[in-house]
Amino acid sequence: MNVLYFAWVRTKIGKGREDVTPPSTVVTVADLAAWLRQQSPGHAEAFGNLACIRAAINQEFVEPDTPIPAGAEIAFFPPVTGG
Amino acid sequence: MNVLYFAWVRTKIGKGREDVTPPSTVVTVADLAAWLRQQSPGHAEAFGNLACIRAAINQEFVEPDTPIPAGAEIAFFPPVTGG
Amino acid sequence: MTVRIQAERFDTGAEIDTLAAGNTAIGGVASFTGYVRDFSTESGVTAMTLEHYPGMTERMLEQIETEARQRWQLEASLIIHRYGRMTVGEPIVLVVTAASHRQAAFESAEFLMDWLKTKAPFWKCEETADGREHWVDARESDDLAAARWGGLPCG
Amino acid sequence: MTVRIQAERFDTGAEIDTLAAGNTAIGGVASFTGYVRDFSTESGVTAMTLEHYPGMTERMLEQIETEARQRWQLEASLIIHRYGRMTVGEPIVLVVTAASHRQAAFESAEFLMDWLKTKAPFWKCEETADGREHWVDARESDDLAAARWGGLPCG
Repeated sequence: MNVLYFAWVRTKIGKGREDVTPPSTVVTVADLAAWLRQQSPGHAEAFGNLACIRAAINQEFVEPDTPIPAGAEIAFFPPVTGG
Repeated sequence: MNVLYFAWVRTKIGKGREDVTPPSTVVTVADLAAWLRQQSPGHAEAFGNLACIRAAINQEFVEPDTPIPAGAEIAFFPPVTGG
Repeated sequence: MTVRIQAERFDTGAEIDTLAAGNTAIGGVASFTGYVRDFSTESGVTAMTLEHYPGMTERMLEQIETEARQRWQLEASLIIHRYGRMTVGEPIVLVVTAASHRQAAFESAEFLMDWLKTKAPFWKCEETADGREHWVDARESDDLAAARWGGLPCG
Repeated sequence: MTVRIQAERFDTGAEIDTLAAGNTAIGGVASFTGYVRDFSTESGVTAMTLEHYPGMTERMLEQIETEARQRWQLEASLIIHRYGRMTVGEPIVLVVTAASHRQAAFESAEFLMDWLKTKAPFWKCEETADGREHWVDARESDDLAAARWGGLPCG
């Protein structure tokens, strides 16, 4: 599963992209965030407060309870601050 | 009394400015318009429908019932169509 | 804070650049440029002449710019309005507003344009391809004010 | 109807001129340019870097431009958003809309900017004069959506 990180999610984890293989109990975006949080101290810090995390599947914003389809591109990032 | 005309008020009267000496019974802007209407066929046409006439005294829009101060610059014109 | 009434064409881009240059408190610049539209398929209009009331125009535009600066926190503003003869595609009017915050820039630009359309002493005379001219009617909104005088259609 | 995501600076004036040129159905062009503001007296910020999500950015901007064209009758529109490092006074974002009628141009430009601010995947990292960097917090409005996840302050 291909996961992308942006802004301080990226800098806390220390990389912008990684390939992960979560267990089959990880079904939704929220499941994946909770699982990633356990992967390293950097992940733990990035996913420490899920209120601050937004997600996209295949480049569309999604809610935490969205199931992850097979072969999807998942991205985690802070609320946007553009313009 | 110095009176200015713009747009089709000007073209109907045939001049953009004239110096007039109305009788002392002419007190308000509406009085002046009614008196000017009698001065020529062109004036009669220009002031034929007072619903279509706007006025300014000393370069500020005024209502028909505004009294004309001494030495004022009066202007008559159609509703504006700028921008 | 500038108001210009001129016969000459203006360059929207150059005016915006000049207004924004050097003031780093500016977070956003909003602009509106009005053009002579091509109505020729409907009406045969190919050009128009804008008449104005010299002196009163400057006075009214400065008044409304002052009003805008009281309502919104503006870093800079510019109004240019042309008079004289213009052909299809030429720019007629430009409003530019600069502020720290985007909403102030947008709202004040829209306010200035609304006001220009209804209060600035300009009158449009359109020319058709066959050489005829006619004065453009005022918009419906103006007919409310007209009700005070009486009730006949204008001509 | 154009969307551009680029690191290079852009020229607001040239972009507006290009958009309006040659289409005589255009009656009005509205624009908004956002700049890097000088916060240095408050915070010491001298520059910033905008990170974005390549691919998703283009996709989202094209979606919202399509939405704007469905809501308003537009003759032309342009969105330019920069990414990368920018110093105080540099332009960040440009929205230009052209329509027959002024209200459509104004409203659609404001709609596009509102949307860009809340939905386009960009993140600002500010630099202070002492060389430190920090990520800018999202605006309050975003906290409504955040309520679905839980309720702690972000950091």
